Amino acid sequence: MSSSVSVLLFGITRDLTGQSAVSVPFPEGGSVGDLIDQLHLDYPALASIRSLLVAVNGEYAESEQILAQNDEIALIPPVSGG
Amino acid sequence: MSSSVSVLLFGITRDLTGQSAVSVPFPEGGSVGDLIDQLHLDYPALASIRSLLVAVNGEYAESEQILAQNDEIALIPPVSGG
Amino acid sequence: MIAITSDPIDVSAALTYLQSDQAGAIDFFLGVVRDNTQERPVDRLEYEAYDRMAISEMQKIADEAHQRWPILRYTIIHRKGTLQIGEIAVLIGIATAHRAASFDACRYIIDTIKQTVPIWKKEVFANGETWVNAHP
Amino acid sequence: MIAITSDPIDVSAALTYLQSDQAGAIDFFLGVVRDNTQERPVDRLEYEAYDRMAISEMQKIADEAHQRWPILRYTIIHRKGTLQIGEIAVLIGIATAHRAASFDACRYIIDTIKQTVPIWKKEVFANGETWVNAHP
Repeated sequence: MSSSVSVLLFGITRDLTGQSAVSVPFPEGGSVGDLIDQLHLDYPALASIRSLLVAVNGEYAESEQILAQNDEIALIPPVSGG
Repeated sequence: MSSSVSVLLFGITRDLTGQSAVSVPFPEGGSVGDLIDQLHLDYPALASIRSLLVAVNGEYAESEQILAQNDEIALIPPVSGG
Repeated sequence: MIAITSDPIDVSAALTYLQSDQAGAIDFFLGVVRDNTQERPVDRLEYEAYDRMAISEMQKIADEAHQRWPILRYTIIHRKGTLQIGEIAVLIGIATAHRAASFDACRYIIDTIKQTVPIWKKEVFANGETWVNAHP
Repeated sequence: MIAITSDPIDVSAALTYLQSDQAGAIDFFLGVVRDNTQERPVDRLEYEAYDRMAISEMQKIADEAHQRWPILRYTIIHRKGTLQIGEIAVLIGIATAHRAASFDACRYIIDTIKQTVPIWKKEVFANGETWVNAHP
């Protein structure tokens, strides 16, 4: 069974996709790593970014973490605050 | 031949002597070290201070420095600014 | 006190907030928009934040600093939106009893903010723009 | 800019003075009158300066800092007279292009001021007073 997740985009990821959030087709039980792979397929331009982390519900997530459909998911390109 | 020099006093040296400047009998050609010795004779209470430096014309002076009568001389007890 | 704001950062208000009778030392760090980056003239900066997470990451940093140093009060304020040359992008203020801790904590916080807090800076030049750190 | 003043120290004016288009970092250190010293309650402080020499010694420190770090602008302001709890006794502000130098220079200056500048602090307690550092 397949569904989708919504992913918030900031900074360069927003510029590269032209969107501040994208909906990604995504199997239930998939991991953060799976999501990154799917995003790279759907948006090949993301490969130009130096590193790409994922936050789940406002916390940095490891690539093994399993996603749930109501998680708040965000792509975190290299930060540059301060 | 003997004369005197005027010495500016600050902080604890002013409190111990009760004066903001003192005139000290002092031989021409005397050094900073000689002045300190004379001051300790005239004001024994100065011995209670942890250290006592002398400034001549606004600069820290070594004890060998020879004093001239129109020098601006100041006693510098331990500083505590900031 | 931790905040992300679109308004100019008010240093006097931050100072008032930090003062307490026990404070003997206050260190303020201000990150300011300068007119060049690696000698290329900058027109302005645009800051973007993932607000919710930026606040919680800054809180983690403040909590860690609190554990390491005896901080009486602190404030961390990060600006977002468009900033012109000379404007304050970030203010960190640390009040402690003695000075060494105020310097150490302030420096730790700004160094760590730059590593972990989801805020992004775009440098806008006369002929182009760059998201800082984004590319290899 | 180096000053000794009997008036309250104006942090906003110092900030305005420090700003320049090249500045990316400003570190401010404020020494503040706290309500105790080694847990003994302090009523107020009284600062006294040998003004002429204090200015020239602070200038030497600033010149040395200028040699060691790429400082864009600096300000050192020391208060004298009677100060109440919470008042600012000394302000050091350093503007640089990058942050490490602003912290390092600011800290060097306050550390060195405490060693060489002829300014004296008397702590006034409910039942007595002490010139700080004066006795063994």
